[in-house]
Amino acid sequence: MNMRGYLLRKFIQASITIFIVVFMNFFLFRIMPGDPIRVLIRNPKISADALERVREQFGLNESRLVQFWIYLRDLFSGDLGTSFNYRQPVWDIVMERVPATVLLIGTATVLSIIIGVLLGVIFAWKRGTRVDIVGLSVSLVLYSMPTFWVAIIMVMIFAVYWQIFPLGGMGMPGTFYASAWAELTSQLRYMFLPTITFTLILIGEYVLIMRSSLLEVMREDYMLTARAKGVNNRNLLLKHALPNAMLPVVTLIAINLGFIVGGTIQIETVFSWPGLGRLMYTALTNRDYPVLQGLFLLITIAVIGANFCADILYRYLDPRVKS
Amino acid sequence: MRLLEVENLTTYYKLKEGYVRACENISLHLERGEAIGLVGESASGKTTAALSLIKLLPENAHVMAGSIKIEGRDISGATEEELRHIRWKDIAIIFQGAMNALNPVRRVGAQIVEAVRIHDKLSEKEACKRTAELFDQVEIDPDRVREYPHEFSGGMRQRVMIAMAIACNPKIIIGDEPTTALDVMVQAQVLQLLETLRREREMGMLLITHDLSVVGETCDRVAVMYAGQIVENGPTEKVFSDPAHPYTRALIAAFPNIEGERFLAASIPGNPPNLLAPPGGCRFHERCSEAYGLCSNEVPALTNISPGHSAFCHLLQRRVKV
Amino acid sequence: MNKDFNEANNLLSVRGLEVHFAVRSGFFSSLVSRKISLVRAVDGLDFELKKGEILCLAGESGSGKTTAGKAVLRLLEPTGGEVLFKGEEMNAFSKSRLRHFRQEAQIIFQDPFESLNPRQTVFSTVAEPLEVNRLTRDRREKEERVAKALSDAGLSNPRELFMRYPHELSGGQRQRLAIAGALVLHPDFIVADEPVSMLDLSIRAGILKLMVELRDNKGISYLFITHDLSLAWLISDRIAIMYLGKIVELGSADDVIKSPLHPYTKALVSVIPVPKRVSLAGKTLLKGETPDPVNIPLGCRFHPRCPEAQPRCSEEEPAYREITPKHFGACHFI
Amino acid sequence: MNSALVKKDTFALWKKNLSSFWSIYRQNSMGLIGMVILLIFALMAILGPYLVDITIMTVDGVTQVIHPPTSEYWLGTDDLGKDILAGVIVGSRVSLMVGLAATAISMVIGTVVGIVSGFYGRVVDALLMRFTDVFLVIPWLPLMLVMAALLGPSLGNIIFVIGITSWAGTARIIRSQTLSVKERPYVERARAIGSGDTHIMFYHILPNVFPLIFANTVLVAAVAILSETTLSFLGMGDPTQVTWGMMLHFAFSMGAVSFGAWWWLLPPGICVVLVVLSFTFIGYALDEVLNPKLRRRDQ
Amino acid sequence: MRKVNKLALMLVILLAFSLLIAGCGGEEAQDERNVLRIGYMREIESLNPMVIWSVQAYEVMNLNYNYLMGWDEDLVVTPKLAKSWDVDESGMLWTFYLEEGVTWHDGEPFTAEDVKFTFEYIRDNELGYFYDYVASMEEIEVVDENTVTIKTDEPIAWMPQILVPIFPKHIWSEIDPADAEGEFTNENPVGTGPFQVIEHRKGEFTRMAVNENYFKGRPAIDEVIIIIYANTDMMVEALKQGELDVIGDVPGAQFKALQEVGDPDIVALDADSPSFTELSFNVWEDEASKGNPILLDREVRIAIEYALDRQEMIDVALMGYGEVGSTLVPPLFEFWHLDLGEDFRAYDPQMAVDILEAAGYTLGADGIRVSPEGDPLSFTLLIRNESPDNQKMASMIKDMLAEVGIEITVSVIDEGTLTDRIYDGDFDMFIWGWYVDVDPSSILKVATTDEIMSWSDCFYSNPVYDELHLVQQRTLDRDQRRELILEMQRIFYNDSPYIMLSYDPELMAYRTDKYEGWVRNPRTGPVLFTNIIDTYEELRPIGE
Repeated sequence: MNMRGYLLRKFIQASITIFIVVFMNFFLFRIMPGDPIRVLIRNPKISADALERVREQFGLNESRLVQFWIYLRDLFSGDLGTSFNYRQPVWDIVMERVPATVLLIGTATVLSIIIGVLLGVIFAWKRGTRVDIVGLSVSLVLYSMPTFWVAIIMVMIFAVYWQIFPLGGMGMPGTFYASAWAELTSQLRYMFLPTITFTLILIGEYVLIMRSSLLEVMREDYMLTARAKGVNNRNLLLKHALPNAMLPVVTLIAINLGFIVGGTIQIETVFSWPGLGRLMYTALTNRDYPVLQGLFLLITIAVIGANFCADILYRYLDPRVKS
Repeated sequence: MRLLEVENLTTYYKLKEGYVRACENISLHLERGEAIGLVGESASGKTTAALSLIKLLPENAHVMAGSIKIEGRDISGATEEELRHIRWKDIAIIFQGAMNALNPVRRVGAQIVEAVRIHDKLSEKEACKRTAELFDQVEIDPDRVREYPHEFSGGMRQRVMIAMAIACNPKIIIGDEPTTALDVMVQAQVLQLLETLRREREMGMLLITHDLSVVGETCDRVAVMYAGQIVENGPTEKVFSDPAHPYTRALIAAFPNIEGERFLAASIPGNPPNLLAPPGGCRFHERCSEAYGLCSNEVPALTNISPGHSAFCHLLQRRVKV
Repeated sequence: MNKDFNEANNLLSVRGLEVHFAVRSGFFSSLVSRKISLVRAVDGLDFELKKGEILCLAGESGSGKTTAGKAVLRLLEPTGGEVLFKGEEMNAFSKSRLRHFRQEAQIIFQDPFESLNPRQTVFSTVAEPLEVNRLTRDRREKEERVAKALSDAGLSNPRELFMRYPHELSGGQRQRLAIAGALVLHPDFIVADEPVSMLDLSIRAGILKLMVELRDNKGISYLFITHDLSLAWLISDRIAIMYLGKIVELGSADDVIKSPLHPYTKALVSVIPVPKRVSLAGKTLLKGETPDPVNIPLGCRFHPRCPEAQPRCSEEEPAYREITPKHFGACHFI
Repeated sequence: MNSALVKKDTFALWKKNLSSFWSIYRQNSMGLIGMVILLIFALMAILGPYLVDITIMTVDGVTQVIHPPTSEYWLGTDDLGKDILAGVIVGSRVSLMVGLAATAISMVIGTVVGIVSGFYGRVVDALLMRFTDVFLVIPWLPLMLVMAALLGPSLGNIIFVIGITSWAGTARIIRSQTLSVKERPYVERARAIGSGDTHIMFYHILPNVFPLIFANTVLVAAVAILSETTLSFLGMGDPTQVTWGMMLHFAFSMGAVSFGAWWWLLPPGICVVLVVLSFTFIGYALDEVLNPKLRRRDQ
Repeated sequence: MRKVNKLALMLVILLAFSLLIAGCGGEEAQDERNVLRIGYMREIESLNPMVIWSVQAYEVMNLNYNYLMGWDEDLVVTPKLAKSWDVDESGMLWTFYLEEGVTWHDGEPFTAEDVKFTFEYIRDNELGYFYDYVASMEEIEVVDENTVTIKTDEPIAWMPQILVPIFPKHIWSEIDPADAEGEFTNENPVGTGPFQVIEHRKGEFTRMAVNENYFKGRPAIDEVIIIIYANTDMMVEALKQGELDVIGDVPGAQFKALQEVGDPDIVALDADSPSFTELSFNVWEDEASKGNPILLDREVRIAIEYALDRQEMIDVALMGYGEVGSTLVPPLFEFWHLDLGEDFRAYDPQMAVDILEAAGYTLGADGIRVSPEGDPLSFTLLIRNESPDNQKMASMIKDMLAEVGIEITVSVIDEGTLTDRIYDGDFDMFIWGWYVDVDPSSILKVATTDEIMSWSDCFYSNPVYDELHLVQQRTLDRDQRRELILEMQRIFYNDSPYIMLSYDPELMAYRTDKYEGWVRNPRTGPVLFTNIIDTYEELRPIGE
């Protein structure tokens, strides 16, 4: 199949997935117990007129099918609804939080992939040795730890006991910095604990996948061919083993995004990091359904988009997929 | 000076249960331009023997003994780095399943260029030129160097493997079941190509196969392996026409021959022995219809039947004595 | 067409059998791309199988021989043509008739490592056909029949094998087990799909002998599928050579091997391996490989590779006809 | 031999299978460690009520609130003066129960979807897989949080939510295995002897994908327990139940960190890590035992 | 080996880098300004006063805008934007004399027109919570630039206290009333208050800069920042480490820790708050009620009160902070609060048993009492998922009532569901709380018959109580009114539709090493987060 057909197919698949998610997203929120109006209006003393006005404002007076249609129509025009809590468009609220989360996720993901892949390669290369056994065990332990718990322990050690890093947040609001450098180091100090925690959480899986993937690849016949050709160890690894062994890692990175989003909720909650995860958490505690709905949809679309990109990347990396 | 001389090569695999005696006391020699076939059924140790030559064995394999000389130079004690230079430059290998033997994510041309540039100090451009020439020699369109392995058919892939194998003008080529998965027609094509190239370049070839006919078509001499040991070794014609070892005889008899009679030969009873604990004496004695007392007690010694034709069998001793 | 054969004597008559399928593609990609490529795996097959006969379908990979074998057993739905089993039109088989047909006709596969469920014991492998077809409820009878089938397949001490797993058996034993699994239903027709090609030479003969014995003793007919012409010659009564979904030559084993008519057969025969020192020079080597059955050449489908091809070959498809008595071929120039 | 003997032999066979499995499994030290840890926790869960005085779980006055470990309370007390050790032991029951029940739901859905999808292929497959994709790409924690928030905090809901959101991976794996098993000649053989679809799925496909299901179950169990902990921590748990996640939730929201109450934060967390780790270890070991491809080549 | 060494090297570099970052902590410039940093747990949902409801959002509004009046520490009304006021004989015409020379943050002068506009805008559009305060204003007239008269439709007891901030006419008149209660964000609020919001990041922080021209004199503080924390631990730690100056909303456990650690620079303030937590029964005598009818029996409710050791509950669930509750008006409002004295039903389980026995509720075989009709005393207690404290209380209530033979099933649901069930009359009992206005009128109103299906959540109905409520609303004399209000509390307590579990504390903590002048108002109340902003005005850096 040619590239265009492939892209089209993947695109259609992604679109169908998104549609199912939109559908689920709509109806899931309609099965919630309690009248959303009650949540919306904290003041139970409200005139019938005003109640009706709000109902209309949020389109809750229509039948479900009509509501779904309106929902779809609004979605296409980029309208994700109005927050119950902030009384502002969900889109604006969400977009305000995107940079903080992207910064955190981006740094942690890149760090964990680089370190994880590197360690995975080393452990695979040294399989059976003490380095490998210790490394593997540590990776499995990291992989088994609840994210929030690690975060709490990190705070306890580094921010409460030793006090060498700030407790949380993205910086102390209203602080004047002597120089740009001071501002940068201050920013880095605030970023350090959440990023490192997140990296630690993510790293385990990359190590495990990379290690087992590489071990499998090293058993392949073409590795024997390469050795028979007299390729030295470095090139054996870099040119022959890695391009093949990276393939599952690429898939994992995309699939993992969903997991990473779950991680941000926990990390941001513990570290008071003002990103999407914390927004989701507060929206949950506030029962701010439009925000939850919007966030959930946007995050899911982002993950689906990332998977779509991974598919394309995969196709680029693995020529076999083309046929 | 012989191109290749192998003496008493012994390789075991280490398992939790003990050693698998995969290949024991293999002695072979190869002259320039000569082709020798190493024939044996599955798990007879033939591939282990071949891979032992350039130490491309799995980690749990151990070469226990033996010497390997290429043009008189002993390489059995060579370091990994020294071996790296011997590989492909002196001894190249064509593997069995060409699909898996080529790296699926790299272009075939690049894989050949790589081999060339490791051993011959050539520029990228020169190496590419050489690759194109090689493709021409193995009768593939040189434009296809930019394709990936999966875009080739089985026969074509095997040709690519051959092109790669001869890229550095090796002195010896080891063919490990190079035609096994191929159709008869393609097999014949590939064998013919190999034959032509070998003669042109005067390479020595060690052809490993389970298929007697392949040996008949390409090899000057043949060594028959059974249960990790060579049981018979001699010129192809002699071995085929006058097999000395009962195993060789049974094997040849079992081969359907359209030039012979339409008749189903008896199969060899029993199964090959477990190499973790091979039977004492002659390893074939349990399945041998001619075995007698001595066979189960004593390892048969090498008996020369005629110049260059020898076998390990007590019966021969008796025959010679008689 | 074949007046010599009495229909009633034929266990199986195949006329114009066709198996075409669209290139495997997902449901969604079929929505996207309109181009459907058709694989004409079997493209008009005619042959008969007499009772107690061994007929060999021989050919290279891609010739459609395995597909033909499965289509005959209705493991694949044919897209055209008709198959008569014991004179009955199989397309008209009712569900219950088809179920009964499953007992009459069996298949043995190439790879005894793959064709046996690794998690089934010997007993349950052989007993399964009885259970599936509800042939016997009685445990004792079932055991009897299983044991009988195993010993018929040449496995001694069958009861001791009952609780073994396939991986505990040797290659030859496994293939015998597979045969026992077929025999237990007392079939009179077996499709043997490359039954020995995965086995070592030293074991093959035993299996082949068993099959011939079963023919001799129980009157089982075989459709024997193989790529190995020497094997075909050794075991079968008649041989059909297939190329790209069609039979190009059919005749008695000796006729086909010793005096081939079709250029393709000639080439194949010339490369049949023999256990002696031979020169490759004397062989007729065809150029290239069998083309993809998606793009079957026009005219004679063999013409692009045929050493004797004439202009006519690329235009007109040769008829399949009787050339010498009971020896059929499809070529303009024979 | 009579039929009773075959029956007896079947038992012997089971024993043989089990012991051959065990003889391979035993060599895997990781798997052994995992199994030992899990056994300890299972014992703890079963014997919990006999080991500790559960009444300690009821409120115990103000004097010993958030108290570091003492000889009486080995792991100290929480903000209600409850004994943390008792909490950890009692919590093991619910945590394990939730994990296992959710895993059971997940495995049943995953297996059925995987086998049906792989076996029937075509439109059925395409539709089921699209659905599976949705559950595979949807960020699971947000989905679980949203569902838990909508359904309300109860143990049943938590189990349901975890089960319903975690089957997709299993379905994928089972499907691909089914696809490969389906193409094996023995399935074709089964057809040739006249077996129907259901028979083939139950007798040929299921037993051959079972090892994978088994190994996967263990890994899903690990995820399920982690999920329970996380959901509870984020306040979606059933506050009337004692689980490790709820303990951590209360610890965190009641200020254990600023208290420096490590005895309150560490034990439940370590228990979670150990149980999850034991499942992961066992899963890893099973994968190696049941998936011969990973075993080192003999020759 | 080489690879491992490389790895070790990398780790060392990484470690060095992190230490470098860690060490750079002191680089921040010494801030010359006086910044007051406040830590809080709950978000400021909006800057638009028309849609806000939370105490923290009110705090921001109160700093940004002013009311006409304020209160002193005894909750006596004091002047603010209105420097004085008077009322005519009828008690329905009020005249407010405004401060002169007051300007808005944007420099525009503040006049009587703004006051008139604000009240009318809210009255005519029924906006927000403010509507209640202006609903009864019939006519508002501007006498001159600094004088405004308000005519009400009846005498209103709480009148000088109009809890409505004054908005600038020149800005709000441009705003569509529909937007005012909708998506208007009020990003740069212009008011007359001592501070003005300059940066608002939802869920993160709100920065406010001092109003240099504040009419009551420029506060000593240059900037106020309210920082929102996602968890209490972090907030408490930040206070301890000096990053914050004051925190509110501190959970009991942490508060206790702050108290016990005894940092000399930190004051942990256990203040009274105007709120209480109650156990509310379904006493709706209507067929539509889905509650357990046994609870309509006052004896049962009273027995339950005797059976509950509320001190124990407070000790455990609230870490001992809080006070056992009694009447609807918390003691924070000393003047209005009724002290029950001997009449208070203190913990006495034996008394509970006696009452139940006397009323014919005998012990069943399974330890649960049975009503004369044969129904078990088995009730469902609904708890909000949002409140862990309530959950703890619930489990204690369950245990305590089990002692006297009453079975409780605790069911945790979320607020939305609870609200729905209340309005459906589908409950036996639940725990929730109220926040009480400075004037007791509104909390007393909750229990009137008119409020069933509106504010009322126990569906209490007593004509005597209803009548008293109407009378007190019109009684302008403070002492007279007090008598009426005390009587209302007594009646309500006697009928016991609520069991007041606790008067909740407001737990805060502040540092004393940077600023002084923390003002508690009311006298026993907290320093921040009341409607009174004295602290911000009084606070000054130590040594200045």
